[in-house]
Amino acid sequence: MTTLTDPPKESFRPSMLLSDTRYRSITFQVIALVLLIAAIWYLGSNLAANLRAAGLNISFQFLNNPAGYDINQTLIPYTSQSSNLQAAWVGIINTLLVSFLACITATIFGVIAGVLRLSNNWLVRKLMAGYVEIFRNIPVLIWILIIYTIMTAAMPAPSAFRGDDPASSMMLGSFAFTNRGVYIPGPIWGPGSTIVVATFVASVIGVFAYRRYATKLLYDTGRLLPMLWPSVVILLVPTIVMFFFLGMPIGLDYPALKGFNFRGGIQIGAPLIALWFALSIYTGAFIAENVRAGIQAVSKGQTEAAAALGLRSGRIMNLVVLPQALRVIIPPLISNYLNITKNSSLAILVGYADITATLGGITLNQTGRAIECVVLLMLFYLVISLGISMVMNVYNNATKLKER
Amino acid sequence: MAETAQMQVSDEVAIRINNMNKWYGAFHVLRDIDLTVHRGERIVICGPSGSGKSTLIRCINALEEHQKGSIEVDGTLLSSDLKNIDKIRSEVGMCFQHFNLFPHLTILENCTLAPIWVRKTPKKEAEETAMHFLEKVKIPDQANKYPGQLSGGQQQRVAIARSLCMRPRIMLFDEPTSALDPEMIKEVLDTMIELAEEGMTMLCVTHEMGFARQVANRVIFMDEGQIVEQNEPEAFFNNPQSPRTQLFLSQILGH
Amino acid sequence: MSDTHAESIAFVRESSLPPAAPPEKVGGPFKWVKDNLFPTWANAILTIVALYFLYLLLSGSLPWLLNGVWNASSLSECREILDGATGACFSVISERWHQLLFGFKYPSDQYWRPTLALVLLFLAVAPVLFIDLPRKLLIFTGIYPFLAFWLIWGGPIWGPVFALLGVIVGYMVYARLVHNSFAKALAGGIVAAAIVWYVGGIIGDALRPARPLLEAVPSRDLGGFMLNMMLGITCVSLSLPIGIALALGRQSHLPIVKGICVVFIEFVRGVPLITLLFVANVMLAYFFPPGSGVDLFIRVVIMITMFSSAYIAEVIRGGLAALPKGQYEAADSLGLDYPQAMRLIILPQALKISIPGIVNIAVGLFKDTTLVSVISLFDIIGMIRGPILASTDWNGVYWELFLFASVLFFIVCYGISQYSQWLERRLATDHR
Amino acid sequence: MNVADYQEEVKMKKTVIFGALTVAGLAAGAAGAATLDDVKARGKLNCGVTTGLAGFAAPNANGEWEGFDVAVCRAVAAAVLGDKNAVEFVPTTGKTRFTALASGEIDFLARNTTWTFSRDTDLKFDFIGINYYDGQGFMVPKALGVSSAKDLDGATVCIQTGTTTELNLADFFRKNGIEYEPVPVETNAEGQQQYLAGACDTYTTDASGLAATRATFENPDEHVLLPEIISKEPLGPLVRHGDNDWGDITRWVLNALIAAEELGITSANIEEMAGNTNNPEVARLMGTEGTLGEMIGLDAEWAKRAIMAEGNYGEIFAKNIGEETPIGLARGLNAQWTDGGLLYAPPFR
Repeated sequence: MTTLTDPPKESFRPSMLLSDTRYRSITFQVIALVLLIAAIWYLGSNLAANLRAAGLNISFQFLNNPAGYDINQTLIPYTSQSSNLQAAWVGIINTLLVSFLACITATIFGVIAGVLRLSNNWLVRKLMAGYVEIFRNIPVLIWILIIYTIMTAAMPAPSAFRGDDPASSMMLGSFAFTNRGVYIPGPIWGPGSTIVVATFVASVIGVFAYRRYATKLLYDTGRLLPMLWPSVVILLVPTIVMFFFLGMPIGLDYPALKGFNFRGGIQIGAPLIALWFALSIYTGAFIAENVRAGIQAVSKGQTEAAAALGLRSGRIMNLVVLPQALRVIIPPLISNYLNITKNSSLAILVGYADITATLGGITLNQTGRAIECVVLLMLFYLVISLGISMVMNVYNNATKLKER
Repeated sequence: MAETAQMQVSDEVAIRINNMNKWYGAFHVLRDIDLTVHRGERIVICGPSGSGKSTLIRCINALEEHQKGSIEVDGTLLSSDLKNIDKIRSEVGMCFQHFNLFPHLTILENCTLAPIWVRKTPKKEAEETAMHFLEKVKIPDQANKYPGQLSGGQQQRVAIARSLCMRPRIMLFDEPTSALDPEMIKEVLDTMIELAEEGMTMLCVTHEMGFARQVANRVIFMDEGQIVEQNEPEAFFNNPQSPRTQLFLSQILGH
Repeated sequence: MSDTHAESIAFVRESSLPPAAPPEKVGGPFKWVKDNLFPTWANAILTIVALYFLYLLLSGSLPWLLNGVWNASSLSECREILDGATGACFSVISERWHQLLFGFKYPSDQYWRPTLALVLLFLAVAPVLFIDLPRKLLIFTGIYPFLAFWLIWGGPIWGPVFALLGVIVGYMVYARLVHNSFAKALAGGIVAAAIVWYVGGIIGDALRPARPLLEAVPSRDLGGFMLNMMLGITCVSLSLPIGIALALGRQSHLPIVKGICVVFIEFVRGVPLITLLFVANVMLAYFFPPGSGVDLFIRVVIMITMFSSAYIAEVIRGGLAALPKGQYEAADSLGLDYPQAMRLIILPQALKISIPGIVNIAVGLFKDTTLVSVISLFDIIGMIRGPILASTDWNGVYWELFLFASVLFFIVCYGISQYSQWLERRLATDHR
Repeated sequence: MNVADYQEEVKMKKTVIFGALTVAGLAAGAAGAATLDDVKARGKLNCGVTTGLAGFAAPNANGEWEGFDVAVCRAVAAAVLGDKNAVEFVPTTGKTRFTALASGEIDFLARNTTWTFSRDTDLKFDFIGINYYDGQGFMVPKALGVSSAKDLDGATVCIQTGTTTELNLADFFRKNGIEYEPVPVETNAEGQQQYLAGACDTYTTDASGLAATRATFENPDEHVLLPEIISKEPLGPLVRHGDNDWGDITRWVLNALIAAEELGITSANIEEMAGNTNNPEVARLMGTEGTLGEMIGLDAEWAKRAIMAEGNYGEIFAKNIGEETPIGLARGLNAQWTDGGLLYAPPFR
């Protein structure tokens, strides 16, 4: 920095703290830091004083105490004697479950509605516009309440399946739709079932390998192999053969009405379904708009250029339009996934045991540890959001158009 | 014409750059630049893209920071002191390749903004000055339009007028015509020539060699961040010394 | 090239051809239906599926809607009137109309106050929404918050008057000094306003009338759709300046300032609003000085404002990033300092670009104000889920109430988004 | 304009001085000592109640709060402030009630809250007495054909979250080795909706609450309460820990209501009783003898006003939840000890 020709070093004057670009930034940052520390100190001392006055203390000991309450839908072992921490884990897994399911279905709804909004069928176009506008402009909370009410009020109670002349009956004898949830047959894993599953997994890998090979062959020799039928064959045939060869090791457990409820099979609780469906259809409306914008964003020139090169319309879509549209669609899509995860906290309205309902709800109420519970709750959502944001950044960087 | 222009050059130094160096990270953009500009001089800087010509003139009004060496404008040493920077910027006007007019303000507002807020000129007086310069660049009738409603050439002339409203003693031009359609280049160049004839000190990065021949009293060729060659236009164009200059000139004049 | 032209390539058009009408098409509704509904087989099937779906929807809802009962005083009376037929019991809406709109505790003889505030709101936002209106109307926009505060909360008029006076004096001081230095002007304005507020407080105490013109209403008596509107409007308007400051901070070159803003924004955006409302509900009170007892409404406003300011900051940051770098450079080269450049050049443009985004955030936020029902505030959803459904008379009327709330929200949100689209089109064709 | 409004207004004025942000006026007092002073300064008692449970606390069509818990609030306000209407009712949910009290948003919580060890100690509250002896019961549709709670193996149970009933339920089924599936609901109204829609087989909460809920059904006769009472639910009002003076005042207001019934003082005959009585305890209670009021920092007529507000315990019970009302609860355990119940006010001496 310093050479003979450099500006002569002025001796430091206090006024330079504001007028000199070198010190000015430091001055501002120091001021900002001091203000921040002062604010934190102020809030912290208030908190300490208030807690002292109320005779409370911050302690996470309660996490190890037995929770004492039951949860209706758990994917991991849990009883009322499990700890509050275990209840929180149940909640976390339930949050992730409903978010994951809703992300998938919302994407399906959104893509269908978004593509249909660009359809040349007037009626369908208007219908989809109606769907998008109605769902986007009414709060998700109302949708959750409405859909939950539909679930409980319009679906038959299990008792309607009872009796000699029941008001409702099971679909195909194995699916029951009740206002307490949907009961579907579940698998029974017999001996040898792992082999069947392993075969299936191997087939899936095989399909990818085949498609890769076909593409390579096209690039190397210009020969185009058929894609669809071989894929289906590779996917299904080995598994089916193995299934019968091992003597059908995987059976189905059908739900049946026993006592008050259906038993057996897999039960998907009404709260989960209501929340899942409400989040999907609400967020689907937003995704539909993204999809539409994404497809419209690919300029017509791109399609024309591809057509001028002699590509057929299917290939134009696959090779030119979609890769570019996806670049526009995916970032808002991911932030919609983030919204689903955050909106899943409304599970509390339908009694679905997500993290907000367990840790932030029942545990908070029963232990009265409000500050601790809310802090942990925010921490969990923060970790999830930052995780998803990180994925988004990686994607954005990977697909960024290489430009000068 | 060139002779009359030359006569206006005084001995007074307008800009003195001493051993100036600049890096972008590890990339050495400007290397040991030494340049003295006298008042009334009109200097054209040319060179291949990426040679640091724009960076050089942007350093002069502190749009870019240099890391080593010194720049002195009108006797003021450019330092990190904000007052210094403000003083230099109000002495030095600048025109950009993309005009950089403020699209949300009318032409008149574009021209009066800085005089009012920086020079603290009363609004009325600022507007009179602005109209004076708009007349000078021959678009007074557009004063109440927005930049987006003007053609590129008109916009660039407004940009020149906007700079002039600050009554600068030195004007910097950063490729003022390269974003323009061919038929608009002339109107901008005419304005610049007029300015030059009035004795404005000008540093101009441009590839308009006709302009250089007609107006400049010195042409500087830069390459790889260094001043490779400088000379009077006649000598520069007719008898370039450095092989790099020769190559460059043959490429831009060759067709 | 054919032989006939072989001898002479040169050609000069002597007269220009007159424009001709396009060839006659087969017009009429039949063609429209064929083109738009049944152009291909796949499309025809789609149309039929859509029609069937529409039929299901309408056949299910229309009888219920049209057969609605409007003049019963309880659900059981409704059922008697309907006598087994399908039909809605809309009388809950007419009977609980005021409760749905104003909550159940707002003094019933004072309903005209929030109503008037709403009407004036349209007047106040009009000059902001439609740039063609005379700028003088903005004066009313400036007065409106104080007027609305006084109308809704009531109490002695001196409070809002002196608050407004403080703002005016502060602004005058600011306007006087801003040509010199933005920092000085800002500080001067704040000090001047604070002095006026302080003096005004003393004078106001002395002038306190025996009986205020408008009866004071405590904020926990606010409720119904009015509460949603108030939360939405207050929080969005408060979060705009904070959002701008955060966005500028995040774009700043000062690492510490930038770091603080990034952490704040990412933290707030990372957690659901409901957890922030839990904070307002169960935690925030602990962060105030002992004994200050800030009430729930204010705590909720603070948290929602924090929430929306982080989102607005991101939108504005997008606007700032979308501005060409040349604008910053041009401002610099003219010698404008940072506050001047931001205030005069950068922010006006960046905000214009961000308007659609900000409107989206505002709509989202307005919808999210329903979440306050979860923490036992009686907004419209809180009213429905709480007092109305809990009452013996209306126990069990879900559809009508939720439909009503949905319609209210739809009207407001759809209106705003239509406005935003109009504005976007307009800005697109406007001078750049 | 009454004193309360005036005080409220002074508060509001001060906030304007502090700036435009504090738009809505200060509400609650300090979360520390001297609650009485705060209440007096404010001119209003901030009383936490439920968001709506018929008979216990619910706003009527005019928005006025009514009910068994509400009456206790009004009695306290009458004793302390001399005006039974100087009460600000703050609706709280199971989740918010304790924070509202701890943070000073409310001075007094009368929200059928069960007195438990940990709430009294760990959460730092003081229960000032018991105004209703309750127990958790089950309601089932008659059509279900269940006659005992032990037959509920595999049933789906609607349960309000955030209450002790949730824990009792888990304990009961665990103890009896039977299974159930909980359907958590936020409010009583939602519990009722779920139960009536058949989304749960049985609804469980305090027996009094079940009776109150059943009373609002279209066909109350189609539902029965099962005989088992699976828990002790002593419901009582509570205050913050640490302000013993305030605790004393509220405790003795409640006791005065109970004692009044025992001593035969009703809102109808109270003037007469106060005027001429031979019973020294009545005289002490009415403030014509002794200095009981002074001892708790109130005037002599505090108890008289409290009883006049909504009547004595028996009157309050009869008016809001008694057998004559749609709720239709018998006195049962809540009868005076002289009638074989548990109500037993300590002597006023």
